[in-house]
Amino acid sequence: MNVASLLVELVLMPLVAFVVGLAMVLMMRRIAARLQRRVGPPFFQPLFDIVKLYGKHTQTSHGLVHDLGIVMAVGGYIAAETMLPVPGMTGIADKGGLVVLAYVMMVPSLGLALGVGQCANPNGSIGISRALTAMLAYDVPFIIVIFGVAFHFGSSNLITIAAAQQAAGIAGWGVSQMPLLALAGLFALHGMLGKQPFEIYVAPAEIATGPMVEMSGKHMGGLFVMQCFQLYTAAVLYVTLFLGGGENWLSFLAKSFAVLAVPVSLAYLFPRYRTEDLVRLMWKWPTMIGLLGLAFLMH
Amino acid sequence: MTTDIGQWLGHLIGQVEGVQHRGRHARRQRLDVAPDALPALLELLQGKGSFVHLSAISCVDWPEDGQFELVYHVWSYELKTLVSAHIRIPREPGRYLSVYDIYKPAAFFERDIHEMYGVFFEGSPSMEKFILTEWDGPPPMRKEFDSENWVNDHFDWQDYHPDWLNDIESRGGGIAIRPDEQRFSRKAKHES
Amino acid sequence: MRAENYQSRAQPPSHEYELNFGPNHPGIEGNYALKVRLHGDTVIDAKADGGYLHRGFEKLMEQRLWIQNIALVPRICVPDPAPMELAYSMAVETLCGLEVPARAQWLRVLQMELSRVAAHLFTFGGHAATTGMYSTMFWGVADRDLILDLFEELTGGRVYHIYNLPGGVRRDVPDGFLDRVSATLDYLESRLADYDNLFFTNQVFITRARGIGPMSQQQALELGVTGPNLRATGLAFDVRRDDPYLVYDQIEFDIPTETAGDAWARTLVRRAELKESIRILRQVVARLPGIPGPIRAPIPNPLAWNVPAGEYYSRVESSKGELAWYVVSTGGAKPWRTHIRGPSAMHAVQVLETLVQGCRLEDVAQIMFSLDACPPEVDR
Amino acid sequence: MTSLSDIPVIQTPPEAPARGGNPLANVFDDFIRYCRSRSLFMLHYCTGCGAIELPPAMTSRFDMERIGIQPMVTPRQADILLVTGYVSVKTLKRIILTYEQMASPKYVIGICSCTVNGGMYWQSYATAKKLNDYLPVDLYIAGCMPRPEAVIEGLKALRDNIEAGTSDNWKDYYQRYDHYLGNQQRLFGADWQTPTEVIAEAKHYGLFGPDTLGEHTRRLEDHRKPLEPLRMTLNAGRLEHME
Amino acid sequence: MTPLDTLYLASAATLAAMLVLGDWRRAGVLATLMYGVQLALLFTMQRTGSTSFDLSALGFELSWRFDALSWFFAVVTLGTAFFASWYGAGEWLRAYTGRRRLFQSALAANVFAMLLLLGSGDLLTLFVGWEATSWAGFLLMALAGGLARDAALRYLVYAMAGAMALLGALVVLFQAGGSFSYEAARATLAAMAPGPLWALIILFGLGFGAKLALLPLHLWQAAAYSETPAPGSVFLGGVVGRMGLFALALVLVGLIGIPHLQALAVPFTFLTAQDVVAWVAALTVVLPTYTALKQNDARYLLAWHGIGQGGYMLLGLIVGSALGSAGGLLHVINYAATQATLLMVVFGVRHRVGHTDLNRLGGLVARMPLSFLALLLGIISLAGLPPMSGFVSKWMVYSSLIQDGRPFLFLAAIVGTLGTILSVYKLIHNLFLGQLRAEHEQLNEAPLSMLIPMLATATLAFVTGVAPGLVLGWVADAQAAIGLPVIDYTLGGIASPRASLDMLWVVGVMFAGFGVGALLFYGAGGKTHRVHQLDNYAGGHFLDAGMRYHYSDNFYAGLMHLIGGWYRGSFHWLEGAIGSGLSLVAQGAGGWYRAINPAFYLLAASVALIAWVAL
Repeated sequence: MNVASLLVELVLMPLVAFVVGLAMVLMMRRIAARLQRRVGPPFFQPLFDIVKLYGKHTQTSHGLVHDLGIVMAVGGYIAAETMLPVPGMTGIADKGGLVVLAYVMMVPSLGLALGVGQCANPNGSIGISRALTAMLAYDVPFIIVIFGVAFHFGSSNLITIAAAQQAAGIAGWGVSQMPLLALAGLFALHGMLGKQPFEIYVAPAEIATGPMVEMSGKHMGGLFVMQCFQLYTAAVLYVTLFLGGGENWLSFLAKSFAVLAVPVSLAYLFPRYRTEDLVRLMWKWPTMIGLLGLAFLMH
Repeated sequence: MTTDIGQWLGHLIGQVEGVQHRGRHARRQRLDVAPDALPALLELLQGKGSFVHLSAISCVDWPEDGQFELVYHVWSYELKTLVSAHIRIPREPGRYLSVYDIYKPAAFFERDIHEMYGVFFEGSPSMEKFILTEWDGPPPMRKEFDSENWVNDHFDWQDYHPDWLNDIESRGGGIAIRPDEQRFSRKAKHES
Repeated sequence: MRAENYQSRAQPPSHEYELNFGPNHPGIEGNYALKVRLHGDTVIDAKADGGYLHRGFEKLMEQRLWIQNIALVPRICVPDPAPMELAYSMAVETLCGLEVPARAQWLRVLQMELSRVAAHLFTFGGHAATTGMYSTMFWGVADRDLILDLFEELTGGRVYHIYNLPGGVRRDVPDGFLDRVSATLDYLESRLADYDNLFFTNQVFITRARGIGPMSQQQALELGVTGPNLRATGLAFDVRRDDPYLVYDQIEFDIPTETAGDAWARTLVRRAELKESIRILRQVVARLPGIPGPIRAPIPNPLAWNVPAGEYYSRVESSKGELAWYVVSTGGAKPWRTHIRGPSAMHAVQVLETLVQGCRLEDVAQIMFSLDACPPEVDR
Repeated sequence: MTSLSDIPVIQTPPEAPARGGNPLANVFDDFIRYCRSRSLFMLHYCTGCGAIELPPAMTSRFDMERIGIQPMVTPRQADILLVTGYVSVKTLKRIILTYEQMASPKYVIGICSCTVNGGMYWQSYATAKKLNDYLPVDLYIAGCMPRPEAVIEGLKALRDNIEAGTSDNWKDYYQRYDHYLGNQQRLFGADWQTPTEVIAEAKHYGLFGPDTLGEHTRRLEDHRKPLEPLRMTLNAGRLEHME
Repeated sequence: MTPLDTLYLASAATLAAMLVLGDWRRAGVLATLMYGVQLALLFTMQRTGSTSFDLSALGFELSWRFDALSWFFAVVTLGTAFFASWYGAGEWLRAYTGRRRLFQSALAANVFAMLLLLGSGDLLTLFVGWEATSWAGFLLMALAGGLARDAALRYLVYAMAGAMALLGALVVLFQAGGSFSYEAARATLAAMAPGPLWALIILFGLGFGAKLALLPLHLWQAAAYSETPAPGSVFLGGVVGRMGLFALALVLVGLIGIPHLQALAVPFTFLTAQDVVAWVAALTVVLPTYTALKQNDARYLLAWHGIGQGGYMLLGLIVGSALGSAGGLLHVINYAATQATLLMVVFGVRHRVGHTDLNRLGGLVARMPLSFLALLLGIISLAGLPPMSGFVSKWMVYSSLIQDGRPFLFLAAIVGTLGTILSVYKLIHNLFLGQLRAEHEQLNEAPLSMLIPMLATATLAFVTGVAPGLVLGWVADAQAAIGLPVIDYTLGGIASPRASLDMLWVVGVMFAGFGVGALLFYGAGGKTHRVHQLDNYAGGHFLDAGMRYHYSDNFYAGLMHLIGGWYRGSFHWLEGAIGSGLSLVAQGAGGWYRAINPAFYLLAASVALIAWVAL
């Protein structure tokens, strides 16, 4: 691959992720609205929100770290998108692989955590402490899933993993080969999205929306952008690991939206767990299912 | 029923000095109590009479008599009767004993009366302000506090003079209040 | 805020910190505040801070005519305003010795119970939202709106009805109104199953609510708790039954109780009360057409109405608990003194402060909403 | 003293085509304004009894999200401050703090008659009578209380105003800060100070007007403890003595 | 004179100079320069070499020589000593109230002893070097007195117990092979029966593991390292524990060999010796990391992490594949840079504030921004996130575990990393973010003499993260020296078909991402306006300056509701049991040690061991 086309991919991949992410946010809000028996937001609402927030006339900042936190949060995801192969574009997925991606995906969280910390608001700090705890919770099944997939395909390279599945057809998809791991992965995905019942870290009624408490204007806009990337990354990663990755854009997007619709639909039917209940749940069911799947896989 | 409870109550309060009983209504009994006797009476009502629920403490200002009337409404879940014990205390210095050790809800009502009337209750757990924490005027519920004057001194009024009203006024109509009777709005405007 | 508050001062050298729940906080009902001192996520103690909704009702009422005050009183408790006007009217009626016609009494029951259903639906929504269960809130508030429509038809006002007058009610039911009440009740009953699935038997909600803010009966009695919160501790006390007013002694209804005394029990009691209210309403719908008569007792010219001297303590059961007015008249055109005893005056201050102590940060809002405390009743 | 008719209807001259007469110069600004009007976050703060009609307006029956309005928890994120009903003096202080913490452009809507003229609490010692003395109000929705339809109508009117660029009252707060501060001081006492630095903000964003400073702000300067942000400092002077 | 002679001479000269001139005002600068000279000597010499002098004692020849492994560890040692000494050369030394000569000498003695250990040419010199290191370490730990002395005494108990075990192992080996030389030992070990071999592994494990603070011999380390004066703590925390790893690498990998360990099964189980060591390492990763999560003192928090990171190194090493062992060894140098940075920052805060209590700090970023930057880089590296070097070495360990098909070890490693992320966020949040307390409003940035070394080590950690190939060469040589498969590396990382890593690209893309993020943030939208910390959301309330509005204590309260009980239960039980057991032994041993001639004691212990093994 020559450098020019690689550069084009590096620019295009985050851009595509953002646009698809916007649609995913819209889908999420529409699903919520339908479950709550109402109409829901207009089609361009996610875009309006982001443009409005960036277009605020006054922007309140609590200091340099507050700003840099948002830069890291958005930038980290932009970097992560280039490691996620999509149909026709692989970016630098071969330079890092699954483990690197998993860790690059933690960088935005850390950036956000730093930014929130600078705000000197206990609501934000409590939110971050809960978010990190939740990360500890859902990463255990997630790591088991990653291990299982990497072991099964003999590589932690996402391109190889996707190619192996596509070569074998639906029977070779991760979800057919490792159904238990796929299930555990779905749990972890739900936790990663931070929707109910795993939503304790934003809990408006307790900590006034936690990490977002002091975010205004483009800080908040950055978080909205980050949410687009987050939804996209989680869905696409799942599709790449278990649903054969992207053969073409149509099936790829269909699969991604379908995967995302599962946790999002469940989310609006539940209240939120308390932190320790969340951790207990994550360390119990998905972890057990994941380990069981791993046992089947390795023997 | 009334007489039963009345007799029973009469018997009960016979043990306390300075209590006058007036049964009026099946479930409403009024006691007029000497201020000294009230704590003993309430203790008796709660301890022996099953009047465990202090429904409210009301304060009534009687400036002509120079007195505050304090009314303790207690309810018995078993007898299903409300007893109101009335006492009168001098307006100055306006101090009385707290009944918090007998009825815990008293803390709220006593604090409230302290804020609104300036009656100080000795022994109440907290006489800090609660509702009027950022208020620096006199206790507002006292009869001598004139709310309207206060309002005129502290607030402006929306000056609403649409064209149609101006029209009417120019034709000699309008709101029929003589300028010296106007309590707000334009009065403030004219003065300023 | 005064400038000296911003002078830098050494902070207490402790590991505790403070959080303000409210006044601008989704975890607080209405405009109210709770200053919470925490260690980690455990509440050390909390201090209620009211007065954000203070309007000085009691002072205002001393300056207005007896009849004018009817318009003022519903504003004291916004989610459940009907019992306010009723209790005030009852006090005035007792002072004047007015006999309220039977039909008016039945109409008042109709209004009371509709208001109770609306208030409970609202409370469920609020309580669910504190646990992150927004769908229940969206449904509950929307279903409550159907009752507000009924109110609008009956009284002209969605929220504040000003339907009671001393001596009776303002309007009789319009044609076909009772059918529409029945239809709404049918709808609400059919929805209960959905609410059960979504909320009341939701395992996550039960995990969240069970054992939260527990209160023993002894403690409840000491703290002056009333209403559903008291019944959730096992004491079947209801003003409608034990200090009857209107025609509640002619109506069949049960007083649901629970024994656990926690947030979960309080919610279950309210849910059961919702069903009881529907039962009462059905009886009203069935019997109202058979009750003839005027809807108002004759009263003197309301603008020059000197209510005889006296004092009365009138009590009703609002959706939140025992609601009482102490009204003193000196025979003038205006009340000499009115004192409102809202149930939330206890629940939102002393009870809340007590229950919140030692609980978790996650549960503070839930405790407040499960007590169904209504701040304007505290602030007046 | 302001009256309703004095509430400045800011005649924003349509942004002068300063950029060399390029017809597309304002496209970007128009787009931003359009987005602003289509995405309104309102503050979740029930200041008074009118708030009881907001849940119906938000929830399934009337669904505010249809027109891009959603509730937000903290003032930082919100665009609209809905003052729902009477404001007691104690609440008014919080409302002013909240308003100053919001990010501009921000809009104030007075719902219920009480915000207009005190409503039925006109003789109450505890409630402020006229909201636009203390904050620049963009829109009043009268009624006691206005129905959800009215609330939504009002919000739609606000939306149209924003889109048309006629809802710029937030600038008035910066430009006539002295006036608002004077009214606040009259009610709360001369030593009133919020932790937000409106004057510094006005300077920072070029929103300084002729009436930003005045006798009241001078009085503020006398007693106030400046709350300048914590600058990152290196204190290089103290870094000497490197051997 | 061989280059190694020169190095030893320079090191001894440093020690001598400090003994003489230690009280001099500029002693710190002198020491730093001399460490610098040693470092320069090290870089100019060959990776392998030997001394021209041999000592003979008790009829045994003592010889010293360097190989690539020694050289690698010597670089870390001298580098850490150089930066630590620099850190303590300026303002820190002026403010230091203790005995300066003693301190400077102790540091120099440590370096010298460690060089002796690293250069050991046979098992006997290994033991001599080991003892010298232990005693020098004790000196450094104990000199602050008070708490530090108690902790150091505790350390001594462990060290002596370890020394006993070591001596026993040497005696057994000597009995079996008749020589102390490595070659003889290697041959002996290869032919040894499983029983004695197990005994030897356990004895060596106890001996060296005590210094590496392997579970369950880890209880002494946190307090002992934390209470040492700042540069000493930096040095100890950065490198001293790694001597245990060096020795384990030498013995377990170099002498016994990974294949032999794999072949050595634990009776009645399906585990091998390799699994056992790996699991000890994995538990050393997890448990101390979560103990660190509960710490409220920044120094202790870091010290506990030091223990946990030692587990990663051993874990990588014992996996034995080219990738894993390279990761383990690479982590030594990465970790040294990281931990030195972190400790320097923390002690810098201590220098300014007077304490490191995480509950009484906060908001310092506004006053100590460069320290914040150094700490930020340090925690990213410690937590093992890109782009810092800690990520590279941890990635290599993870990948080797995936390739080796060891899910549970992998899980343990990741859980350890997650715990690290949690606790380092707590560290940076409670120190630098949040509400600035009133008493810290006039605080200054750490002095330049402290800032430069901490920024330098942070930069090292960054540079080796971006281009791990710079140091992977050393690692590859070290791998070769102990007979491990050699890693195939590039400048940017690893090129292998199963797991490849190119940090140049990863970091490049990350920074491109940050750049785009920054462009989005600073380019779009209006300019930001900074506000005071009291201008903050407090539920619509006014914050006032006397209010404590900073969430710090029990930072992960929610998690602690779940696992807090485990601390009270198993962790504390374990620590209590080991602690009281050891203190009992130690009291007895201490009594013996004082009462009876140490030589006799050593002899008796050896005899007992030999009897146990031989019979």
